[in-house]
Amino acid sequence: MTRAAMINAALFAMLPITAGVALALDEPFIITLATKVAILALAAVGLNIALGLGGLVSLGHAAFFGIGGYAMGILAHHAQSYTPLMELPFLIEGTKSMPVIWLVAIIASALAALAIGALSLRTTGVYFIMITLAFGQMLYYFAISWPAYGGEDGLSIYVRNGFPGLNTLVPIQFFGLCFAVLAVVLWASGRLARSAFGLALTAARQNPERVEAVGLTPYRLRLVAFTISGAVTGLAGALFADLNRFVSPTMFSWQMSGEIMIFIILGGVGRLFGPVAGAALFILLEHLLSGVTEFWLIYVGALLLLVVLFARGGLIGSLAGREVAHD
Amino acid sequence: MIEPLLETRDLCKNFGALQATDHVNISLVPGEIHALIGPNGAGKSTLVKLIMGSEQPSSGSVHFAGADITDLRRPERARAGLGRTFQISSLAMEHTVLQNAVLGALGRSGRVMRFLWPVMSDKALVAQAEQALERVGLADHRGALTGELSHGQRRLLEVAVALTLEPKAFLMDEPMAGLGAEGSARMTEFLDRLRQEAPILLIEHDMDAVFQLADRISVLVYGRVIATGTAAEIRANAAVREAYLGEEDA
Amino acid sequence: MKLHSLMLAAGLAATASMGMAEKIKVGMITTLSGGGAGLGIDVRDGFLLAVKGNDDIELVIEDDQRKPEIAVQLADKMIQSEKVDVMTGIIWSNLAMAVVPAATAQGKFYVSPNAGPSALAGKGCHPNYFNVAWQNDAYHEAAGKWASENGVGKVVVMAPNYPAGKDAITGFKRFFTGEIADEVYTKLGQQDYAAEIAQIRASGADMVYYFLPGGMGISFMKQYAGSGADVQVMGPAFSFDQGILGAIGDAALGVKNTAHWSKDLDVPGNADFVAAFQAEYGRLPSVYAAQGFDTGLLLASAAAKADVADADAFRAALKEADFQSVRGEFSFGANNHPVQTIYVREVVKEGDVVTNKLLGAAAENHSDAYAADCKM
Amino acid sequence: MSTLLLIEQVLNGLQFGVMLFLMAAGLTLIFGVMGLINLAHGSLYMVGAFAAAATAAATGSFVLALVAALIAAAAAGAIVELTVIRRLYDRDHLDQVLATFALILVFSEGTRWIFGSFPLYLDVPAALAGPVTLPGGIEYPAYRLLIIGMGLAVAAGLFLLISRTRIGIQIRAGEADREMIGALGVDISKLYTLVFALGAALAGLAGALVGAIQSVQVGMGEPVLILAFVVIVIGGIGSIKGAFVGALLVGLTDTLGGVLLPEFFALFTEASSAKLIGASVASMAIYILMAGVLIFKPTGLFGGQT
Repeated sequence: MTRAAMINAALFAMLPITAGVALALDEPFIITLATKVAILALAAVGLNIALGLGGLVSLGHAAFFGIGGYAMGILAHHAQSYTPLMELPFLIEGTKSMPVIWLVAIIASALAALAIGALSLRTTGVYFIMITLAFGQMLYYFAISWPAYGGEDGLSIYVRNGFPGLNTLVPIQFFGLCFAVLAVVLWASGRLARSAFGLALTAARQNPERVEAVGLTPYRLRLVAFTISGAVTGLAGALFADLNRFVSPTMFSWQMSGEIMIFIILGGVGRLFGPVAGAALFILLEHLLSGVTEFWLIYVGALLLLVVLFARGGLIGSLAGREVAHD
Repeated sequence: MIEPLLETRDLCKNFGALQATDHVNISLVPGEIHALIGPNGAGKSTLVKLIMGSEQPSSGSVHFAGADITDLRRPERARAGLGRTFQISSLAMEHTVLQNAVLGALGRSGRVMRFLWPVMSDKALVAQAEQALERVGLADHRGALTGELSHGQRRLLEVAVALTLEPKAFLMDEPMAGLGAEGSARMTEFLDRLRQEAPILLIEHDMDAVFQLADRISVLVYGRVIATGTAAEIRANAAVREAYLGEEDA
Repeated sequence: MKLHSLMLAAGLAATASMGMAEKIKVGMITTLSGGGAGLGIDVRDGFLLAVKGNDDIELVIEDDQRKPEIAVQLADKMIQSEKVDVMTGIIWSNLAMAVVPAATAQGKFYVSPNAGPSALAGKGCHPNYFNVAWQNDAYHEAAGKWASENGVGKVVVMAPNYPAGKDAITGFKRFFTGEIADEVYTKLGQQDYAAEIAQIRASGADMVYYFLPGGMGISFMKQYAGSGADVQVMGPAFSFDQGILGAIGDAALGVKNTAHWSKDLDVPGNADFVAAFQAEYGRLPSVYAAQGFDTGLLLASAAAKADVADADAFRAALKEADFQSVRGEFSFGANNHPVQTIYVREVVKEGDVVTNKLLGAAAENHSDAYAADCKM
Repeated sequence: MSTLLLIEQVLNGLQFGVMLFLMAAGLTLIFGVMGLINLAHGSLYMVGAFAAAATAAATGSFVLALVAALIAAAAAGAIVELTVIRRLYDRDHLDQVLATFALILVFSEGTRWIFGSFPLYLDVPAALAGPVTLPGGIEYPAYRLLIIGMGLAVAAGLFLLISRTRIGIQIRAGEADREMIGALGVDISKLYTLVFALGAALAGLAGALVGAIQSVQVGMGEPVLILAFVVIVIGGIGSIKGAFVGALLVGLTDTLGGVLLPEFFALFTEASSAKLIGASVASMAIYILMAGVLIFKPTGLFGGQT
């Protein structure tokens, strides 16, 4: 086992251990925090597929996070108010079942990512950063001014949605569910990085001309990566909405996009477990510092600066050294 | 007469007032090495870009394997069977040598939309890639990071990746550059054998190699082909001597 | 602060196990950082002033950063870890909508010191939810009533394009009998109002009524004063409160605004409150400070009467509202929202300070339009 | 809608655009010369506004306030460049985005620490407080005319600076080829600090000018920052001309969109909902404009190849 792999394993184990200890100490809020880490890490794992593997610096991933959130909000809202979502051309009812909600969230955010990606990927570099930001803002303003689902007020769901065989209202069970989803997605994203598609995508990041010369189309590779990335972040959005039992346009805000990106940088770009480490560190800082001072964001800013300037490779990079995995 | 595999017909490209490519007609027939030479600024790079699809011609057309490929994009030309190496090494530097070669094999197979199965466990692809590395003599470096290779080794890897594509024709942009005397000799020997598999359109500055290898040579000056012929014919051509070799010797 | 509350909590656990007097534990989630922090700080300071020296009330304070997600998580923390009895503090309606239904569903009391969204006053009302400030529409309704009764014929109404903005315009129109010349919806967070001001000038209206909370209102008022437009301006107190008037300056002079409280309101206890607040914090209190103060008094009054462990008794004690509000007459209606008088104030200059002067009542014993929908 | 009102709205759009230009010019210069994305540009705008408000409160002079804004923003810019930004030039965009995002947090909370959470007071000078009557009978705020005038003057000054002066030659050389300016014997690090401070000063000036008619508060920079990014992306990153055209386009689209779209929708549906739909679409209008431009010209209107 390489040092990086050991750190990854330790980081990964830390979440369930924290939750377990919190359960033993009867500190349900710590479990809630661990759940939050798992969900935000999932969002960042999604972005990392575009950013780390594809080199696509998207400053608009909050769009998919928000779409996932609203998929949950809208379906559950109709279910709890016993109103159909749509009557014509055929009847669609709301639902409180997580698997169905997840499926809708994944499909909706994947479709959005496909559309946004198809347009945005015509540009590169700074233009790509900015156009994704613009699409995010577009959805943000749309969500605010769209009256049907609460606008700026957002939507409250009174009871957390259900999952067959679990009582999701119990914090530790909901944590277990989110953690399992994270584990599955991490596994899949690790496999993705080593797959045929992953090889072509990472090669396209390093040298698009090369990829074209072997007969592959970088645009298509990136579009698929962006779509998968958006779908994963969308799933995280649905879980986040369920954690809070609430959705609002702030899920679409550009600060949200920035935060998801921060998790990746804090943890280490392109590293499989980077998002987990980054999200855990950020939530820990938020939790500890916000109790010490009202101006805690100054310290977060300063820390982030230090990481970017001096600890390239993020948390995992600093711990694991300059070791590179040859796989 | 043998049907040409690759052919440009009255190919023109102008950038504003500058005529970078001027009614160029060159062809590549099976089994040959056709070398394209010319002084710096003669328009060789532009011609390569037009053939590979990085630039669109102002007029004229490019034909390959019996089809008009003028409107095809770069990846489509590669899939049609046009394998190339780059003037400046163009590889995925963070990947290993073997991964770069597998990328080529993957491009050839077209089975890129596989998301969960580790590509390096695909025996067929890896075998194909290893065979190509073997042929250029890079088999011992298969696990090395491409960024850590020497300049000459990268040129070899470029050729190996092109081999994995099993192309119908090669377009090689200065494969000898930076190889040194020994490397050049080995590359020359290798290309000499390779022409039996697929013809090569060779852009090269190394005149010894060109005159040793080429079945035909075309000389490009100010965007125009001023002469095409065998090595002996080109050596004897007065216009060429004046416009090109004279300069080169000076 | 967190450490402090932890120590208090430990102390509480110790005393409780020794079987001493029951305290109530209050969790305050409010906005203390980022945009809009001024409002939360005023509510907090007013509340702290009211419960100063009161041993019955133990307070945990958290900053929601004006983000609904954070507010929900803090609410979870207060309920799950801190095990508070009563929650309060939220400033913004969207945050309240995110927190309140879940909190009351889990058997906690929620006493709102500011936000009063219509959903919580009507169909979504709950016996454990009390609003000490106002239902969101109250200021706007009172303004509409006042405008109708004071000969204003034609009005332009303006608000940001989001739910509270639409409620504001609906609220104003509910009691306004004159003609609406134009309805203008602006972007949330918009800072430049040149285009809207041009529309207002061209409308030929007698008055413009606007609801633009926070920085939006400051920008609008400053630009409006410089535009040479002479249409009379009216708004809710949110845009003309003490914290905001300092930033608008003379541009606000003469503007009428509606509020349930004013620092020169002549009711018992109000002058003392204003003086004590100034002495404690070195600034004039705002309506938010007054709301925070009343919230503190209400909780103290209920804590003195009933044990919070007996939810029914505590609920009844809250409902009695047996405290001397700094706004004067105060009681809860059927839906636990205030029945109170809304006043009209005018912005004036006292010495160097731009502040509000009470003009008179706009709507007496005013309750809200949603009580009928409340079934509890 | 009357013609006069329309002209007035066009003036409003122009004024908004000119203000955006002041922000966008610095951003685009910094990107063009140093290749840096600076998300913290909005913070320099805020620094300018706060410096102006504090100075105006202390001295009562608006001119001094503007000077203070320029100096404070330029100084803040220079300090940030010397301590943080210069380490980012050879980094990728991702690191730049993150580091300057971190700077926003530091600037915003730092300002709140110093000045508190309430908005500050800054008013237009008494001499410019009222409206003036323009030819054709349009009454227009004098101060907004001043902003238009100053913005156009700064634009003209920038064009002159870039086309006529030594610094300008160096800047253009830097935009064309970053290695070339070293060959020209220019002290690159000094030039970079200078360009960054110049960009910061322009943002500070914009902040002070706008602070007088809007609210001077923490976080005021971010909405403007995003608009300024939209501007330079539409115009083509690195191009001053593009920034100018982009700024006017965005200013006019935003202003006229807000005015005309509700009327446009009123043609199809009843008034009250037309206003809501119109306002919704108007709030997205500039982003739609930007997406549209990029789809047809992926490097912006005046952008070169990336």
